[in-house]
Amino acid sequence: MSGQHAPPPETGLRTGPPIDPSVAALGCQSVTKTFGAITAVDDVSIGIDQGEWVSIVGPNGAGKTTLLNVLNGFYDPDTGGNIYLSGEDVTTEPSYKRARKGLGRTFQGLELFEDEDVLENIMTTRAVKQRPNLLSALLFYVGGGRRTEAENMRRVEEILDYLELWEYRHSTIGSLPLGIQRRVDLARSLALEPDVLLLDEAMSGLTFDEKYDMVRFLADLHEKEGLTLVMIEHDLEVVTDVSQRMIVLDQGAIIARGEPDSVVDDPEVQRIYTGVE
Amino acid sequence: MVDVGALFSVLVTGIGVGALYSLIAIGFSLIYKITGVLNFAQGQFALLGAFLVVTLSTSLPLWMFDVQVPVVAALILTVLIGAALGLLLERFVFRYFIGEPVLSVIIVTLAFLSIIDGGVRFFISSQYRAYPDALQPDWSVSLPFDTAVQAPFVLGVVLALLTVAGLMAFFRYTVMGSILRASASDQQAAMVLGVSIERTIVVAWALSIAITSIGGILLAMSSGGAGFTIGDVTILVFAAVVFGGLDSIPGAFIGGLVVGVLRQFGVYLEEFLMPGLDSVLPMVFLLVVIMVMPYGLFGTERIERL
Amino acid sequence: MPSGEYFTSYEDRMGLLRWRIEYVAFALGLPIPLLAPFVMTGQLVSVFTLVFIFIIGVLGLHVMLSYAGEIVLAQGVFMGIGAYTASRIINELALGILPAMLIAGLVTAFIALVFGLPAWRVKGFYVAISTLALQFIAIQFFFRRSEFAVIHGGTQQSLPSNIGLVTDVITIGSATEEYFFAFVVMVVFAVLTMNLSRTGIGRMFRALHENDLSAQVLGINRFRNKLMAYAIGGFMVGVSGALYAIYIGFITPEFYSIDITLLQYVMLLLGGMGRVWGVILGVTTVELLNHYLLETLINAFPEATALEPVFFGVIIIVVLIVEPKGIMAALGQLKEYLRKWPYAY
Amino acid sequence: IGGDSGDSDGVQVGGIHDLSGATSDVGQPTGRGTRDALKWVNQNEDLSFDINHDWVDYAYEVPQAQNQYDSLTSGDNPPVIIGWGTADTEALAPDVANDEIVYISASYSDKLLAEDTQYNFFINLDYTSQGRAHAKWIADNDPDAKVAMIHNTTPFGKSPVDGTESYAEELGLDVGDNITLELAANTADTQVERAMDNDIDYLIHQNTAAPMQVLLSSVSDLEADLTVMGLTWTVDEFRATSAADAFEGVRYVNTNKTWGQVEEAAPDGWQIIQDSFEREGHDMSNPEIANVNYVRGVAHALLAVEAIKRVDDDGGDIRSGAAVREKLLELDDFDARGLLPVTLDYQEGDRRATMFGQTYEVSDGNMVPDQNIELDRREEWLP
Amino acid sequence: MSSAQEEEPPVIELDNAEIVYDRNFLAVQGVSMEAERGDIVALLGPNGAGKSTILKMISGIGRSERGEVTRGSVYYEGEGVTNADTNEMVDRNVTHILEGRRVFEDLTVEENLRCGLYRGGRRVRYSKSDYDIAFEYFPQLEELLDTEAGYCSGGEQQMLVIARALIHRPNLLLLDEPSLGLAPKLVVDIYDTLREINREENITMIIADQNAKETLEIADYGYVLENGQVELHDPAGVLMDREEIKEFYLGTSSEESRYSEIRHYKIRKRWK
Ligand SMILES: Nc1ncnc2c1ncn2[C@@H]1O[C@H](COP(=O)(O)OP(=O)(O)OP(=O)(O)O)[C@@H](O)[C@H]1O
Ligand SMILES: Nc1ncnc2c1ncn2[C@@H]1O[C@H](COP(=O)(O)OP(=O)(O)OP(=O)(O)O)[C@@H](O)[C@H]1O
Ligand SMILES: [Mg+2]
Ligand SMILES: [Mg+2]
Repeated sequence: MSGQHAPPPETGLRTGPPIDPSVAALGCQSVTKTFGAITAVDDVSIGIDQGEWVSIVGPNGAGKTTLLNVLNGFYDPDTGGNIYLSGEDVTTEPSYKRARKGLGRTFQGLELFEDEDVLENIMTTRAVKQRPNLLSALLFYVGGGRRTEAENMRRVEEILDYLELWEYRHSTIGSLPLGIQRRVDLARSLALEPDVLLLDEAMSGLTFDEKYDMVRFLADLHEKEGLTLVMIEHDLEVVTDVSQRMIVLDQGAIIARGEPDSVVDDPEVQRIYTGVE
Repeated sequence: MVDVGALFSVLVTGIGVGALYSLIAIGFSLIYKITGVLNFAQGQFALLGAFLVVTLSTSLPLWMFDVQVPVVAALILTVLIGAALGLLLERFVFRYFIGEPVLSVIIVTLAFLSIIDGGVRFFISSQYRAYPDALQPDWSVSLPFDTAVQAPFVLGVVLALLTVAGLMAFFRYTVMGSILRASASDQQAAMVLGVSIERTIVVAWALSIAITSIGGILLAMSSGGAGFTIGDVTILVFAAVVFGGLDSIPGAFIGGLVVGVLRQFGVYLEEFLMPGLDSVLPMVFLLVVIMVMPYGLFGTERIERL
Repeated sequence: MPSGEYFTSYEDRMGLLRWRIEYVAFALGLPIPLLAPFVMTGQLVSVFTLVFIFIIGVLGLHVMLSYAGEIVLAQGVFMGIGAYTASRIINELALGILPAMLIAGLVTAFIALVFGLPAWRVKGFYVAISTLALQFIAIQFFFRRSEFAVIHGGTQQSLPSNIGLVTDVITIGSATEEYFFAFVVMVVFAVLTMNLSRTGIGRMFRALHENDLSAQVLGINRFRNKLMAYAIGGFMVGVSGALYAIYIGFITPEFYSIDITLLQYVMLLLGGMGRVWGVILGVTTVELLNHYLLETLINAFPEATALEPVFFGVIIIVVLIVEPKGIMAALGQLKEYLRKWPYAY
Repeated sequence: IGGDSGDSDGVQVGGIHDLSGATSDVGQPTGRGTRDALKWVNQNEDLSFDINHDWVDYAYEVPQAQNQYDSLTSGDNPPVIIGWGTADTEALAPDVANDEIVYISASYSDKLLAEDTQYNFFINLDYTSQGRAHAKWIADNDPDAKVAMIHNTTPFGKSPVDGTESYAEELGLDVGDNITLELAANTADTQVERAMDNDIDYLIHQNTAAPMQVLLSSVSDLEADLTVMGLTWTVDEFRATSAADAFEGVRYVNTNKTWGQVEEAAPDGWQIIQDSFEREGHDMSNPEIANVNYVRGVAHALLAVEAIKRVDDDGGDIRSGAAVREKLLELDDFDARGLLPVTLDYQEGDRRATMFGQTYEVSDGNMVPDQNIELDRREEWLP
Repeated sequence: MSSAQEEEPPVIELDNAEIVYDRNFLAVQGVSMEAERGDIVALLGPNGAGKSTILKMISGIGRSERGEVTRGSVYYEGEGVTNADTNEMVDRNVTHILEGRRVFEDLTVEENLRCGLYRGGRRVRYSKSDYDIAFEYFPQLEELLDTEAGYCSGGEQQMLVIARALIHRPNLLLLDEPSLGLAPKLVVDIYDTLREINREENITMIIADQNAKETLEIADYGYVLENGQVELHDPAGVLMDREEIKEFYLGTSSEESRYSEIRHYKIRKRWK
């Protein structure tokens, strides 16, 4: 068991978090999540520092997605664990509140609003950020709804421009290639102006070019905007190249953590995850 | 003040009518389970069955044709016509809605509601039709507390039990049963396994209409004949299937019984509380159930994963 | 059609009328409903008044169903609540139509919130049935029992045939007056609904509709927004109910049964979900269809009037077979086809 | 399209019938009776005017009735409209009062006798008085019996309950709690058992045909020893013949003659019916059309014709509803050419056509006329 | 065609096929390709290139998405099957594994497998031994029989759909993105298994996948699609050695890691 009080220093691959979860940008302390007989997340503690880029890897069904879901409040953890967002205990807060506090998220299965076009998809989360007011929305011309909308659209188009999505802005999601859809998913969470971004396999199913683009955007966001990135990824090449730290999950528990290069060389990790010697 | 005998007979009558609701509810959840459609014309299909039997077994003409066959033949014919209707509906209607929004199909069922109601009025009768004596069996089964269960109720309970058992076995133990559920869950993935969606629709509707007609006939038998108020059973069927969970066959069965009992109990309570409870009680109970168990007793919970 | 964007500002781009052709259509189209009552028969004026009233109600349904994705089967009772409220305000307080409409809307919005409470846990078709249950309880029980007259003011009520807009200023009574009044109210609500759809709230509704799971994780409060949709939708349906009561002049619980709910679903889905224009088209088509079918049958085959619902049903099915997403979508396809014509792709 | 009235020398008698809607089973024969009779009058009577009567179906939907009404009133108002049921009659009551159009319908709620529904007329006992007539019959024939009302919870179902109960009590009858039986009931077992537990001897039933059948079916299943007494919409020849067993012994009350009665007595009105059946090709042996409701429809038409004719005879304006109403109130010898068992007597301030109820008992599928009941014309029974 | 008369015709052959969706969207233009009996054919290309579309038109399921072969033709074992529907292709023993692990979520694993037994309604009864072929290659599934498929992990679901297709006893197996979202070890495992199945059961396969490296490793022949057209096609071994493939699909052209340089890459556009 990792210590409850003072976080132990980062010593080895299998020790506790180097950053105290309760003061981290995003953290959790002894979180467990079970579904009936399955323990999807098993007593996990992590702390992610402001501005870090962390990757989570692990075999299928290891509980990676579940961990993200617990972190952002889609699932309530089993009793006992705590979740922290910029030093604040948010364990009991619903997911939408955490999102508004700056926790962005992309999805393994995209979960875009399929029948809408790209612009609308992004405008939606932008609307969340704005907290629209019913009366001004209804009146539109009189109550300032129009001004707010125009302002939102301006911001959204900046994002579109930034992610090089401009030419697709009026295409419906269903008709777009996967690579673009993944980028729209990213754009959608960026519209919330998050501090911490959770990426669930944002590059799976992409070609090299598309992955390259994605990494390019992420790197820029990380460096220029200081976004904290937590990324689930199966492509180890990407993981080792870009992330500063790496966490390996297996059967819900953390089996290794630390510098990517040293983690991937760990025989245990190789046996369970990479399958190469 | 609590009269055990009276309560017992409320229970018995309730289960009796409930079994008839159950049959119709089973027909309803069958369609929902396989095709995802809420059939708003469920009561009308029951009504159609109830009227077909009279027109076939008495001198009442079916539009310009005066058919009259023995009662047993009329019963069998009605159920067969119901099944054949499933086939026709697929061929001429549902086939065009494969892959289209479910709500459109629901509107189609609303259109059926109009069509059957008007069609029966025009082609069969716009009047209440009393059942011939052969369709009004007068035997009954005696139970304690001086209560007796009428023939249609006994038949209803037996048939409903048989249907539930048969369908449960079908869905649980046969390839076809699994395939029907599979195509409800993912049409395309089922199609690449060789499933013809058309055929699943035929099976769903044919079975459903046949079972529903039986329910409708029994309902008419128990009330002396076929009338248009049979169509109003749809709302009770809704209540029943929600108790049980929309897509659960045993759920529909139990739901039907519960609704039947609650209705009779509502009538019973009228003496102590206020009238009109028989239509309301099932609904109130439905709301309570749904708040506690959003997918009813046995309904399939939607898998919520991200 | 141009592929680039010509708008000089974001504000321009959000206008209801964006293309020159739309301005032209608007300018040409507007006089039609304004002049119509002077050339139509009395019966058609009356039919169209009803169309306008129903459009308001179906717009409410549209907000709840097409925007927020809640399959609410309580149109009937919402209209009923609007009707009973309006009737009390007109009969007992004599405040006139506008206050009656407003209060009817607010009361209905509030009750709609209550109807929306199961949305806390219940989803999909289960919502349909839970609201249907509430509808049933309200109509079959609450409004029918005179014990509750303190609340609903009496099971059956009549409204005066001439009512002022506010107290007794500017009375609305004749068929033409009712027509114009309903038209104006309808236009107001149509514009409000369009506004809703192009601002954040409408977007959040639609997001919840399309994918409530991801929407919540992206910061949308599901329960709150669903309730808001119920309230907004309820408001409109309540107003429509108030107008309906004024139009008919009499209220009784039987008017507000499930039948009216189902009819409005047919209207919405026949027109095509998702667009205000679809609502307008759907309501108009269904009402005119019903009207002319009855009239034609009675003149041509007086013995076969029972077939009216049969023809009605068959026509609905045929239209939906041609375009399952409704008339609006069919028009959209036609437009697309004409746009690309003569090239196939 | 349609609607235009008052051309040349015709007079418009509006019609709002239910031919395809929820109550079309009884609405059809009634509507046909009206239409056929008006046609007959046009063809056979030597009147100075023609009657225009559009054959119109509102399918028991109020907005349709409203549209129809608006259409009828978009030109000159017709003096008379022959309407149909509760929904349209009550919804249009304020309008017809306002527009001064006589509205004759088959809705017999005593509410329509109120001050503010001046222009509503019907030819029968109001529902409450029908119940009272049954109660009086019991008091006369079986004074120690116990009686209870059974009805649905719609305003239609509830309307006679209180009045009947208090009159039965006044007559010294033992009155049990009233029982509800909804329109859409599928069984009445629990209701009947309750009546049996309460030792009810007579159930006075206000409802429509389908629940009546349900009730009778339960009565016979449970072998309950009680008599069901139906108000006007629960029994007619078609039902009595097609379910003779269930209906055996049922009692009924009405104020227009049954088919059998007119056929047997062959009053003047019978000629109209005979000619119409021949002209329209109806089948006299088919009780779906040859029934008390058809007679009812003919009587409605004749009432309108009679009043208009009298206006015309006096040189009044036959297109004025007020004038027609005037004449209706003057009528004192109208019995629809023998189709009604009594003459009607409308008074300003008391538009009860009659206090006379003819009772029937169903026997072998026939509606056999029994005693006639004459009620007091009490002021306090008016709403 | 005439020259191939004596030889066995290819299992599937597309001849200059053009595929249009919805009558207005041209997804594939003039593609010719073929798969010989017992081969594994790799279909590579970026997203939206038309890989899935080709598979969907072979299996006929594309018809349900308003797809149509508007020009050219498709032959199965020498017989024309252009625009045939799914049922017909299933009768000819073609099984399609759709993109995205399409398990029947609320059925158990066992019931999912059972669905594989359905062949146009002819099978009604079944026995456990029908599943043997599935357990032979995917023994993990045996323990999961009573789990609802919707709750299985991604890898398990992928195994399940392949197993289900195997039970279907195909002659031609179409696999759409079988490696999507799978952990590296599992990808290797599944591809090894696919190769084994291909050899043991003599099932012809067409695999459309992003993961060019693993796919080409087990494939006999490869096609590279771009914008609905075939850009390259060669035996897998040849293809693997081509520069453009190395650079764009395999990432083995240079020793240098491909992503690390991004850290120094300046993005001109600014956000915020
Ligand atoms: N809502 C749920 N109900 C029941 N079991 C669940 C649920 N969500 C996840 N699980 C189970 O929890 C385990 C972990 O699943 P999770 O989706 O977190 O895996 P993962 O590491 O993201 O895998 P992958 O790489 O395939 O996405 C799996 O066994 C899965 O079946
Ligand atoms: N049902 C459809 N209707 C209309 N267009 C479609 C449909 N399915 C695919 N498309 C379009 O056809 C083109 C080819 O798509 P396809 O799915 O075949 O590509 P793919 O190579 O399989 O890509 P991916 O790697 O994303 O699966 C794409 O532009 C896509 O948008
Ligand atoms: Mg995952
Ligand atoms: Mg693809």
